[in-house]
Amino acid sequence: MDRGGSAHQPHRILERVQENPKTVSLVLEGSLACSPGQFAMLWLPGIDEKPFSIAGNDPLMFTVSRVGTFSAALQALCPGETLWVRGPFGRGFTLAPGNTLLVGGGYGAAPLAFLAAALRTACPRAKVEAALGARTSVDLLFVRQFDALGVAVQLATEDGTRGSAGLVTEIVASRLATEEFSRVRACGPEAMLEAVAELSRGAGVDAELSFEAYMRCGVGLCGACEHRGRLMCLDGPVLMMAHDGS
Amino acid sequence: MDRGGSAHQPHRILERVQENPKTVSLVLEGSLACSPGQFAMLWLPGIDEKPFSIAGNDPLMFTVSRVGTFSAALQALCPGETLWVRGPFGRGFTLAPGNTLLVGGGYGAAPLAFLAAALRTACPRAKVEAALGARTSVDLLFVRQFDALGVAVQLATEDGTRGSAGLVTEIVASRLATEEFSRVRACGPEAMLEAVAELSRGAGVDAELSFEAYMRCGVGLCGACEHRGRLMCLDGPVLMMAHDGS
Amino acid sequence: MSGEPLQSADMSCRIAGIRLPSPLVLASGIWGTSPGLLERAARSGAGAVTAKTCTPLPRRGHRNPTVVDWGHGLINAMGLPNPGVGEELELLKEASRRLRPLGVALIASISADTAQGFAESAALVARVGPDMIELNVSCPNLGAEHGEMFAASAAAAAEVTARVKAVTSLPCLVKLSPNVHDIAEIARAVVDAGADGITAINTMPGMLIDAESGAAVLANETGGISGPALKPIALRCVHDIASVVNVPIIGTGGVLSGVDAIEMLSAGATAVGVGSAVFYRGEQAFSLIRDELAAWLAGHGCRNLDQIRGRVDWRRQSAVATSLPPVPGWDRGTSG
Amino acid sequence: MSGEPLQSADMSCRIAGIRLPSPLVLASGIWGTSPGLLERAARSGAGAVTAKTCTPLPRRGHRNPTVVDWGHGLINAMGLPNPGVGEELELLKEASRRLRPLGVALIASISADTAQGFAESAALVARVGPDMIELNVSCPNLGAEHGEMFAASAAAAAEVTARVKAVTSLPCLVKLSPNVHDIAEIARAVVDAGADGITAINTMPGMLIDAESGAAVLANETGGISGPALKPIALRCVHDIASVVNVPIIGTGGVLSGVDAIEMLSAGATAVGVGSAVFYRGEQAFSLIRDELAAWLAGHGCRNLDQIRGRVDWRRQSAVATSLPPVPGWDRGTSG
Ligand SMILES: Cc1cc2nc3c(=O)[nH]c(=O)nc-3n(C[C@H](O)[C@H](O)[C@H](O)COP(=O)(O)OP(=O)(O)OC[C@H]3O[C@@H](n4cnc5c(N)ncnc54)[C@H](O)[C@@H]3O)c2cc1C
Ligand SMILES: Cc1cc2nc3c(=O)[nH]c(=O)nc-3n(C[C@H](O)[C@H](O)[C@H](O)COP(=O)(O)OP(=O)(O)OC[C@H]3O[C@@H](n4cnc5c(N)ncnc54)[C@H](O)[C@@H]3O)c2cc1C
Ligand SMILES: Cc1cc2nc3c(=O)[nH]c(=O)nc-3n(C[C@H](O)[C@H](O)[C@H](O)COP(=O)(O)O)c2cc1C
Ligand SMILES: Cc1cc2nc3c(=O)[nH]c(=O)nc-3n(C[C@H](O)[C@H](O)[C@H](O)COP(=O)(O)O)c2cc1C
Ligand code: FES
Ligand code: FES
Repeated sequence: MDRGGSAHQPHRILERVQENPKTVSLVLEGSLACSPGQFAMLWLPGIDEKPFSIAGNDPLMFTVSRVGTFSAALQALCPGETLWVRGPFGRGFTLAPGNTLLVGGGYGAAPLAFLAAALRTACPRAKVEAALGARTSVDLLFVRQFDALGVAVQLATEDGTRGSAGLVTEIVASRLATEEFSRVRACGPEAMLEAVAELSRGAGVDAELSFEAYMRCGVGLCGACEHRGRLMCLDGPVLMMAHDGS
Repeated sequence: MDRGGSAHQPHRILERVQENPKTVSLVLEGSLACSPGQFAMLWLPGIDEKPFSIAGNDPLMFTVSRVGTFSAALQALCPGETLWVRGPFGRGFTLAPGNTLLVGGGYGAAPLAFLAAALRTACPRAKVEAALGARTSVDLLFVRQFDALGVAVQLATEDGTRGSAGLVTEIVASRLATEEFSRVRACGPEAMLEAVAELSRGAGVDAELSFEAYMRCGVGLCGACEHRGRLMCLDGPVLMMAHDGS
Repeated sequence: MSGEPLQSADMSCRIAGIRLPSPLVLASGIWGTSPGLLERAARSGAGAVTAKTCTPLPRRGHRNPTVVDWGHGLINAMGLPNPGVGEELELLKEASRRLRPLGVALIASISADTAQGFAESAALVARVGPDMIELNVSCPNLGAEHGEMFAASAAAAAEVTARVKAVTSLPCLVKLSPNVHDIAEIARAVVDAGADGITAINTMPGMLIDAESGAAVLANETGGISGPALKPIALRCVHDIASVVNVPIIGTGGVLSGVDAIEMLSAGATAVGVGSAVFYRGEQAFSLIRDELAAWLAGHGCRNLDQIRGRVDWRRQSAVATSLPPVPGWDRGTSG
Repeated sequence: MSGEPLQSADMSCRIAGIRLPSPLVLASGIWGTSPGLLERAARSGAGAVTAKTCTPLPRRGHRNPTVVDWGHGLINAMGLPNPGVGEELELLKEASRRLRPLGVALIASISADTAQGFAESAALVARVGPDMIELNVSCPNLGAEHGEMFAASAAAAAEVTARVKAVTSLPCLVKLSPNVHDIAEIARAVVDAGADGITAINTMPGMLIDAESGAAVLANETGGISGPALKPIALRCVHDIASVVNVPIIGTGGVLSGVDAIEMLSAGATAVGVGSAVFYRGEQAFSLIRDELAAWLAGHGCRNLDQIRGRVDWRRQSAVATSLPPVPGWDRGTSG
């Protein structure tokens, strides 16, 4: 019953990796017991505190895309500086055997790379493939990481600068049509998730989708993150499609 | 750093053993991780809370001699009723190899029987002997228990009704004179402890003596139990004679 | 303790004539932001659910961090984010519709910066069907011009109560703060002014500091302590209040388990508020606590909650007979 | 954090002109019942030690149970057992003799049920050589005719302070209770009345109930909460007080580690009271906390405690330059 305190822990930044022009990964000193798909609240004293997917847990890593004030402040951190982490929170992806298609859009690729690594250990015989989408070539993330894990990657860019031209969901449709996959795991913009949900339902595969929401407490109390009746910080951020049809 | 709560735990009384006309042992449901010589605070809601040596820890057992109000209330408890226990507290006896003489007066025999059993397990090759004293034959306690553990027992009663006539300290003097013992462990009235300390010093053996004191908090804060500069609930109740000469 | 549940106890209780099928009450500010979440608490074991406090105008609340678990409790400074009483009416209407078939009571919670503001909100809220209205005169996060001032003064708290009672016939609960010298005095004043019950307690003001940065952890610097650390303060407040007033108390603060609920009832509460437990025990908090409570009552041969309520005081006046199975030891007095 | 102590920091501080070699102060009521125990705390790392509060006449205190660890803190209702001010003089005389060679300050603690009683005890105590006198106007265990009433009223607390200051030139600390609506107001009143420092805080009133028996656990029913659960309340009180007065504060409540001490100093304390830590960390509590504090300071390149004191407020007025190594992140403002 005693969870111990989950108050902010300071972590020194070991490495700052510029993944692409608007995305930076921060590799931190220390680790965090958690599962892929869970998130943590990142705090910069005097600035703000917001949720970020855990992109790796040993060492702890987060991947931040520049959107507004807070993501910019995070990206401005340098090795040796400190980032405060509260978590992990929420429900992550299930690690289940069976061939799995990972579908990532934008920085959604980060938790999926973490998931791919975890699946490699937990279910070594499962075939794991990734389909990643972005607007343009430079926006694609973690392609090398998936390669290094032996995960075949199919790419889609809206402007056709890399991989197939168009949306990642087109890849998903064709991969699911092969009937090789029994599971889909997706993280990315809401529109992409909706499309993936639809395709998974059609193909009758088990899908888990990671959603974003506006978060305050991060621990299931305040109600700020409610999304279609679910608290995304408690019931999510990963929702099982099979059960709720979203 | 987190000790967890040591607040009173209710224990159902399994057995009430009349050890002699003024002494009762209460055998409780449940166990308590502790070492011989440590004590617990026993509470009866609405009556009082006082310290008692732990006479056995699995099942938990206390041996109570009737002195005044509270000990009488404890003795009036019946199997099925509840006793509240807070603890364990204090420093118990060291479990060290080497031939050991146990010296008990009155209900001091109770923690020594617990110690004898623990020594049997921890230091199976050590010779353990017990010298027990009381005013008269019926007051002697736990003789059978020592026997059952294979611990040779020498008895002394002031009126000579059992064992040698006189004080237990006379037995101690003669046993120490054999130079067979390197350790003495004693529990009983203060006068007895003083005499045992003196004899042990003379014989140059390591002695640990369990003292009583008036206790309030039981956890080393309030100062009520101070005895020659030591807090008997924190530094004691078992004091090493070698270091402090008491 | 180890006895098998021979007969299950009646867990219902009554507050101001309203029947609660279970004594567990969802505390305001937890899950109270939508009809769906209120229904969820109701379905998982709450006997009444309290909506998030609403104010006359919408409030965005404070910046993050707003809630932190510091190891022995939570601390929060949400700053009363809410859509304002206007939108709240829709929420209450829908919640009321969903809860009615479940037999679970709905408590609206209102706050304002004047007694008149309380009365206006109460009048609006009363029309959309809640079973009770809770007057949150004790939110510690709003600065001196607001909130806290009412719960800190017997006269101010009484005025709020009287103004609200004048505009509605719905039962009114007044939610008190532990951050006063004598909570019993405030309780007496609001009951004299017409309060039908007391909710005690709101959070206790505190502060966390991050050693590394030297910063206050909450964006608002100070916040309100809830959870385990609050329990002994809440038990003391409930006991103090129960000693001076005769209205039902929703004992709230640090109740995480069935045993905690027994303690709160023993202190004199009629029902038991549950908030932070949702963090400590997860979404099943209500069903877990309800089942533990039921098992405890059955294991101790209790048929209903009246056999538990206020036990601390029965014991003191130990001549008073109780229908509880005698507790070994304590009734022996000092004669031995 | 992981840096090796390059240079050890100066851990001394000053309260009302008295130098403390370490900021750790043994809190009243813990180990303060004999010269030997006071010396023990001094030798193990305290920079000042406070004797147990004494009253004009001897008191036996309450029946047991008097102290209980409830999992997130302690609760106690000792009832101020003490031998009375007459015998206390001997204790203080001997303690003063033993502490002088160690350079550790001795704080006498007194309580009484009238302002005049405080003044009489202060006059007696002042003759036997303590470095300071602490006025315990906040003990919560004595019923309404005594103690608590002073700390609950700005006027009463100020009167006690003024009466004592009139009879002695020794520095006077006033020990405040968290169980008031506005502790800063009380602090301002006693400082206006001449207090040379504030000790904050005493314990927070609470109650434990034993579910099994339905009895209050403490023989006195209610008691004072100390230890971990008290820390955020203490930090908030110290910060509130530091915002309105300019005298040193002995920040007391839930300090168990060097990091806790850093937090208390950051809130605005000049020195740090240590009480329940003796339970949580054993007899080496003082040396452990002192060494952790020293390591933290050295690891963060701090040369003295001034670099830590009140950091929370420096941060708020973030234009103020500090000599601390810049804390990464927070000084970026919102332009990022
Ligand atoms: C569970 C969860 C996991 C998350 N994981 C990550 C993660 O791994 N990496 C990551 O970078 N972020 C992640 N986020 C988002 C992150 O929490 C912030 O919301 C994000 O960094 C934006 O914050 P900001 O202060 O920089 O921008 P804001 O100040 O919030 O936004 C600035 C402006 O950008 C606009 N804006 C905000 N969001 C978007 C958007 N998505 N698209 C277009 N415009 C937008 C706003 O309208 C606003 O005007 C996650 C969120 C959740 C709930
Ligand atoms: C560490 C420790 C361990 C202890 N272990 C045990 C134990 O295992 N078993 C056990 O029975 N007790 C033990 N005691 C003693 C126990 O705590 C009580 O003090 C004892 O039971 C007497 O309490 P009472 O309320 O019955 O008598 P009280 O009401 O305290 O005493 C009644 C009367 O008896 C007199 N009296 C008190 N003590 C004695 C005495 N020793 N000899 C003669 N007269 C006395 C008093 O003067 C008083 O007038 C231990 C005490 C300590 C400190
Ligand atoms: C995140 C959070 C938000 C809260 N919001 C409100 C609120 O809006 N109105 C209110 O009266 N109490 C509010 N409270 C106080 C709770 O209703 C409750 O009184 C307090 O948390 C103590 O109970 P607990 O220990 O069970 O959480 C809030 C508490 C928390 C933790
Ligand atoms: C057992 C005990 C006895 C106490 N006795 C006194 C006392 O006599 N006078 C006093 O001013 N404070 C007394 N206090 C309060 C402490 O001095 C201190 O203010 C409080 O415990 C908070 O600090 P802590 O959390 O470090 O213990 C006592 C506290 C405890 C735990
Ligand atoms: S952020 Fe999800 S409930 Fe508060
Ligand atoms: S009983 Fe030993 S210090 Fe309190």
